[in-house]
Amino acid sequence: MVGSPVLLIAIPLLAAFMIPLLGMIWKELVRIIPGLVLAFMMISSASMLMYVTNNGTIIQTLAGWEAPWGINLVFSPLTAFLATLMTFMGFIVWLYSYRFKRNVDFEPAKKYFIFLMMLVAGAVGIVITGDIFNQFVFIEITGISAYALTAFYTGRNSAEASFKYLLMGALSSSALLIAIAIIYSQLGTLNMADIASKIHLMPAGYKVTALIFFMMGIGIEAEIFPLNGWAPDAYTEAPGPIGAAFAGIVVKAGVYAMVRMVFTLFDVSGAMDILLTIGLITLIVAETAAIRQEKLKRMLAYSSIGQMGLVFVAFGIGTLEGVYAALFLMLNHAIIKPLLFLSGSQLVFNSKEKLIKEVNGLGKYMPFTAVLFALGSFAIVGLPPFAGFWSKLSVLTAAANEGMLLIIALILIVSVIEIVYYFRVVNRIYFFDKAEDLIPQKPRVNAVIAMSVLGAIILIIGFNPDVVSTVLHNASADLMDTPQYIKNVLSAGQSLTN
Amino acid sequence: MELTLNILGAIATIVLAFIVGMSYGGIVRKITARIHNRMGPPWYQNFIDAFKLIGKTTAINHGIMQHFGPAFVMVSSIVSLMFIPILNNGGWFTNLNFDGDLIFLIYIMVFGPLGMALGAGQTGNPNSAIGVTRGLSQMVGFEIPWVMALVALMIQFDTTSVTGLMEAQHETGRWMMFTSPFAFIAAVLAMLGMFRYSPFDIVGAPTELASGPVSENGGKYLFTMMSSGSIFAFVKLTLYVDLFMGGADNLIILVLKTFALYMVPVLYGIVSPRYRTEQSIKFFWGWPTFFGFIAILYAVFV
Amino acid sequence: MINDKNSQKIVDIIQNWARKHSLFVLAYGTGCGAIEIPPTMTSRYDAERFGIRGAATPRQADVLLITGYLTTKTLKRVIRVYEQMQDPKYVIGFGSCTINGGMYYDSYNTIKVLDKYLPVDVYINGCMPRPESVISGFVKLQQLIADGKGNGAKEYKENLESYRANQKKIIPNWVMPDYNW
Amino acid sequence: MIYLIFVIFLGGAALTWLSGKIHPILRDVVFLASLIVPSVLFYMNVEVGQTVSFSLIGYKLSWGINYLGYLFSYIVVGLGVLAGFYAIPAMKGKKNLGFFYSNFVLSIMSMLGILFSRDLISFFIFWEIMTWSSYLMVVFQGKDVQKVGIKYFVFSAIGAYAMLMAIVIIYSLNQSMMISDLVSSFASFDPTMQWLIPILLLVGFGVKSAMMPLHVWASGSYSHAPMAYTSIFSGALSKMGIYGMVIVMVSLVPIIPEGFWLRETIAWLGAITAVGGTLWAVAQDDAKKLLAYSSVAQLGYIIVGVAVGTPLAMLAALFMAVMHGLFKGALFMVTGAVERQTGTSNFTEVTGLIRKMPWTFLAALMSIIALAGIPPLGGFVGKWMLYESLIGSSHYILVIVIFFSSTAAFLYCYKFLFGFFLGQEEKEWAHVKEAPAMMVVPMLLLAFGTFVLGAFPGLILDPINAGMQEMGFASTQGKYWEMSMLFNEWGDQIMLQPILYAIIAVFAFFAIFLTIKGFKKTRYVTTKDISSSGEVPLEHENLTFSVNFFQPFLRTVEPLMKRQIDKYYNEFGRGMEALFDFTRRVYTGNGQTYALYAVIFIVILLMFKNTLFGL
Amino acid sequence: MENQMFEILRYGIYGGSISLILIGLYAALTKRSLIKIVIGLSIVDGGIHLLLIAIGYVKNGTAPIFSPGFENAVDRMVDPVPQALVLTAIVIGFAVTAVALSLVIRLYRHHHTLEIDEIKNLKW
Repeated sequence: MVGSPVLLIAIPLLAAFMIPLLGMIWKELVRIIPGLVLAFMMISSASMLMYVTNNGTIIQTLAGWEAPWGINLVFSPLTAFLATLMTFMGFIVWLYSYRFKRNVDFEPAKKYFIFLMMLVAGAVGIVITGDIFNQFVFIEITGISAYALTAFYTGRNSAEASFKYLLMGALSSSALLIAIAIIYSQLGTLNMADIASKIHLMPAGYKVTALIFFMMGIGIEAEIFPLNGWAPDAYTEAPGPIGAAFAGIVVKAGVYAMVRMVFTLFDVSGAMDILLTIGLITLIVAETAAIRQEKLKRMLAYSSIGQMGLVFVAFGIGTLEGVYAALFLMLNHAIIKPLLFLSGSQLVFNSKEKLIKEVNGLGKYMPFTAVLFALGSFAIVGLPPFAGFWSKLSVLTAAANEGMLLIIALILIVSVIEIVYYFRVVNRIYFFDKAEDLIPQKPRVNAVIAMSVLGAIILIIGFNPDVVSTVLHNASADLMDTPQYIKNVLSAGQSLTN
Repeated sequence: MELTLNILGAIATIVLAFIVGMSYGGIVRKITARIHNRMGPPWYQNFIDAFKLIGKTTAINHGIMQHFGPAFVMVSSIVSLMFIPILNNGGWFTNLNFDGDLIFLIYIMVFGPLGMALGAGQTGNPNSAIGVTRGLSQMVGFEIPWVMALVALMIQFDTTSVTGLMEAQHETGRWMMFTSPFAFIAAVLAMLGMFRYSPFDIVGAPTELASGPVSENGGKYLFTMMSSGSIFAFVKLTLYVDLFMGGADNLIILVLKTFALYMVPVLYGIVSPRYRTEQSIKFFWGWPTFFGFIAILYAVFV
Repeated sequence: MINDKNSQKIVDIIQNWARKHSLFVLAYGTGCGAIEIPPTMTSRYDAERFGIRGAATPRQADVLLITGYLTTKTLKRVIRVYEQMQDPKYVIGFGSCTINGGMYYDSYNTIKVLDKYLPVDVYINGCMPRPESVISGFVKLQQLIADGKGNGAKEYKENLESYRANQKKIIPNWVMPDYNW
Repeated sequence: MIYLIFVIFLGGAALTWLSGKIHPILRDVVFLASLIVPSVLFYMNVEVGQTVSFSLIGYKLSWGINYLGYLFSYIVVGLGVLAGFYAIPAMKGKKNLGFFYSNFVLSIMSMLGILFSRDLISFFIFWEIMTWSSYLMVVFQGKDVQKVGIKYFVFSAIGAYAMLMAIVIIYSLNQSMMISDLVSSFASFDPTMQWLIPILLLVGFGVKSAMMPLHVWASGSYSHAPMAYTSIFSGALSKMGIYGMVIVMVSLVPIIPEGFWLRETIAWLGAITAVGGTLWAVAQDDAKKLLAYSSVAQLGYIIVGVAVGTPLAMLAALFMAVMHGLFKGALFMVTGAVERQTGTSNFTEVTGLIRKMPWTFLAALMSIIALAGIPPLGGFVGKWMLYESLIGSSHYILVIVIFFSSTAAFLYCYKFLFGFFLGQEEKEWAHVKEAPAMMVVPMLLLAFGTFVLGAFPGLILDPINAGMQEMGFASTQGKYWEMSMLFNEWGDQIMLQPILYAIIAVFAFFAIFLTIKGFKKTRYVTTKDISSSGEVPLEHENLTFSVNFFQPFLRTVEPLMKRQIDKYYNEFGRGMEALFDFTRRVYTGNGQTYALYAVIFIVILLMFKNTLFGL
Repeated sequence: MENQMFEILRYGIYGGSISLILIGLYAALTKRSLIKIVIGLSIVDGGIHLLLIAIGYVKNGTAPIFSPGFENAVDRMVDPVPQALVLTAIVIGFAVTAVALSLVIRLYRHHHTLEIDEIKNLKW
């Protein structure tokens, strides 16, 4: 075991603020330090994941305050899994954007990496914290860095996208605060485990109202249907790797927060069905919108939203299998969608409008990127033997075991739509003639490595899904087992003092 | 020894079919002439024609398919002849007829037109190809009522074997044209097309297509075509007689029955103008098919 | 056996008998004489009783019937048709025009003497010859065949060069495949 | 050993691709080796009934082959290897060949994998690999990709997802993915599921076997893939649909109460497919399209046989499946050879190749005779059994429909032969040469296969019998004809030599007669030397009759062909796209609207919280 | 009486804060100017902060500081947690507002307008 949970938050935040200073020493450090930090985080969380898998949950209290009073960090199989995933994706994004633009100036690079660090730190914080207000703070950290990264390019559209994101984000934080206020006024505690153990004391009306505000607040981050207006814009206008980071890191944190709320904190019976319904609506609306898109990244963004809808459908099934399937989907989506964003943004790198039709015929000129994009497309629509198939299969079996035939049919119909728009792009890449005036961009070595790592993972999971099944099983069992969670936190059985 | 006898029998059958078929052709020419108020050629005119065609000293062909096309046609005629019972009690003309069934016959009968079509195709003469397309189209027309009639029989007597059908006919003691009249009507209407007399002679339409598929064939090729056509006519007539008219106990009855049946398309043809391809297909898919359908219903429910 | 002269003779006799009684006529309606063919073939005169029958294409035909005058333009076609016919083959010149030009004796674009271009076996005189004379012409041809004297084709083959020379005189742009035999 | 086969296939596919970067000849060798080595290993070492089991994320999976699969493997492997040999000269000079060949290997592997799958998960996985590898082949040449390729893949996806839905339902009911478990416990499912599962599975298999409302992808895809691949695409890959259908029809449908209606529906769909495919084939001017529609029609016959499901009908269907693999494979190869040598496959352009490409013509002729079902070649045996089984099982109208279609098939059969090989020998094609031996030999072998099976159908009927026995049919070994209540004169003989002998004897006699008679005076003349009213056709004058070939016939059947299901699908697709375009306008682009959505969202939830959250 | 007054006051503060939230929301949803939207959001924030403080308030409360002479004041201490929360929230709100305003400036530079209806390049 390397490191401890608190370091996962502290080090990147520290690094984020140290970057400008270090940059004064040697400019290259601005690029290198984040990589080292992210690599450390990745290794650390992976090692802790292994530890957790074998030895059970790690609870770390901060500043010596015991569980209900102080802030604690929970490193359970679920959070460890997500933290590992996020830090890994953060590392990949760093690797890809090591020299994002060949002649990017020092200043933008500095800002970029500061915010990237904060983004990862915030997202990891959302996942591993055990305190709802703390979670709120991390959501805001993530949010602010995400607004800034969305507006990274100085074009007019990126500012517009960022403003929309910010508008929604502000509403989200308001809603979260209101929910926190309600809970605190009723239960007088902010610790998740404590809330979970006392939630039955809360009057039903307050409880549901708080849940609704939470749902809205986190739903904006988690891109559920009526609240996701910002998402396509932000994905489209943010730099390619940031789109990947959104899909692989931010949204996953949002989804985690949502399901933790619904599964652990609140014992509201109808919440699952709401989740299911919202997920289904999100899935259908987003996928049907994606089929008519003209911009590549916007299409990927809608697809990403749709996948999140599918994740919520899987969670909404409410059984252990459903949760397992949802986590599997999250894992796959966190691998595949970043791959698509990275390779996709590489494909449209030199085009002005970033339109789908501008990728025509690039398969010949950018063979590696194109192959990886095709691989990602094959995987995300769920073609065996690639990773996406197994998660889709587990969602479907989970739904079938609950007898939800209509939902299965809807998911499959939507999958057909998905196939249509992904294969349109793949066809264009390979079988159309390239536009005359477009100069293909040669991907740099680090980008190639970043993408091929993701591609390799897709193949590995695809050919042998068993490599992740233990972790996923532990994680899903962890999410479903609320009493165990309460017991772990409140008794702080294996707490680590630091 | 048995094999030799079999082969002799087969040869006898072929000779019989040839003679009868050719004579029928001549007689038809005679009858047509009489209806036209002419003297007409002698009844053996076709033999003379055939002999003359063999006697042609030169022959041309456009390639291997045209060369072998007539042989294909001959295969169809003779092989189907081998599989059809000529007489009720077999005898000399038994050949292979206990092995034959109707589906096989339907298909082997197509072998000839296909061979002819290939030969005609190779000549490169557009008239031939047009004739072939017309012939094939028309075939799609008349095969439907014909097969419906046959299926009706098969349903009624639970067998697809020709000999089986004949035995069944013997047991009932009544000709099938009476026991299953609708099938007979459908089959006879289909026969009009099968013999390609007017109004269904669009295939060879002499003034229009210059005799259609055979327009490049002369001499020995035309001879082979002609004699196989005659044999084929005999085959078809015998098959009809076997199926619908109780077969024949001896050659004289066979000749009488086939001749009587033959007069149907001939007489119908002499007084008819010519149909276009569409018209003839539509004709066959109209009443004949309706009768075929009735025949099947009749066979299923009665 | 085939080489045996006597038997060959017998075969010839039989074959000639058959040829005589089965004449497939390709009536090439070159001129006004074509109008006389229908009455010849139909009920009134009924040429079919002699085994005479229309043929649709030169490949099947035995007799080429040149009905009337032959323009220089048609000559090429007629030669072509004649050459496409299979041996043994016969030509009947029909009407005065084929003998000496008839009423077109001074026309600039008809040929006058058919014999210079094709080996005519039988001429039928008249302008027009009535069906009776047509039939008598056919009967004459039948006699010739029976006697083994219908050798027009052989003659044509033997004297091909002179025939060709005559033909080429009339037909300036000679783009024809060579005679196959 | 079973693993080894698939590992070699996979590795071969990868190596083929990689070695293509080094040297083309190395690539070809690797390609052939990766086809042949596993095939040899398969036939040498794998026996029927030998299985391996393993488990993957909780699903128990099992691989092994049974007799039915063994039968189909003949088609897959045989056709695959021959088409592999054919592909090398046929594809010479094209781009991306490494991609093509490795996809080819993957395709063969996936088909073999389907046959090896004893559980639904690996069945589905191999099915999907087959789908996308064939999809990549369809779009390989890059023409009309968006239209044809997407159509193919969408229909495949609809089929595959229908199948996937059935699979997860089965799993939820059975908690097992094994096919044998499904078969044994199917009777205990409730009737709704008993109906739903086979229908969903049949939709899946129906797409691949181009059954009526799901066939619209077939013509485009078959004609757009490279011909070297289409021969296995149509010959073997479509048979996978038949394979699945056989399993469903034999193992599941008899258990369904009133399952009779399902059988009848499928049989009628098959028959309509046959008729529609035939009529459209007649209307085509392009050889590839013609053969594509013809494949649809032929698969229709097979579906009819499978759906009717009496022992004789099943025998007929399986026999026809094998035959179709042989002759359609050969015909697509012929088309590919002609296209390679002339650059086009349009009947209105190519004519008179018979003397230029005699061996190709021979292959085409034999295959066409087999396709038309004319004795003595193999196609006849299948049709014969099919008719007898239909009559024997009282499907009288069906017989007529099938018969109509197979009679109309003569039209396009003739069109194929005439269009390419017969007719005028135009000057334009004077330079055309015979295709290389490596292309000609595979198609001649296939064509000769139809001949052998026509004379000795027992060769393939025995394996079929083994497969059917395994599925629970009574053994029919050695008494195939007796199975027909209608016709059993041939007793226990399983050869059709009398027909063959008679035909050969007569043909030989007359062929000799025609050749010897006046041998010296028989001449060959060019196709310009025709009786065209004395006119001499000039070299440049095109006398070929190939446009509007069957116009009168088509005019007659026009009312039947007007109802083109493709149009309805297109309408539907356009309608859906318009709808999606409308719905995506909820994303107005105005940040305030999004904020308003959020407020509306929360207001609605708050207003209806009692109902929604079940308070 | 005093209690009643306190309760009335308390609900008054609740009501006030909620009306602040609604006013801010109204501004954010209906005003077309970007600046006004940002102001509206700030008002919403302010309302929420007020609400949080009001939740934590205890009648006659003292500061939650243990200092000499006030050891027994635990019952009367106002809840410190909401105050801490509000402090944090204010900081966050400030940061968000700052980012928002900087974005507004940039949008104005590009579009030369603050009308949110005009800024719809990204849609559908």
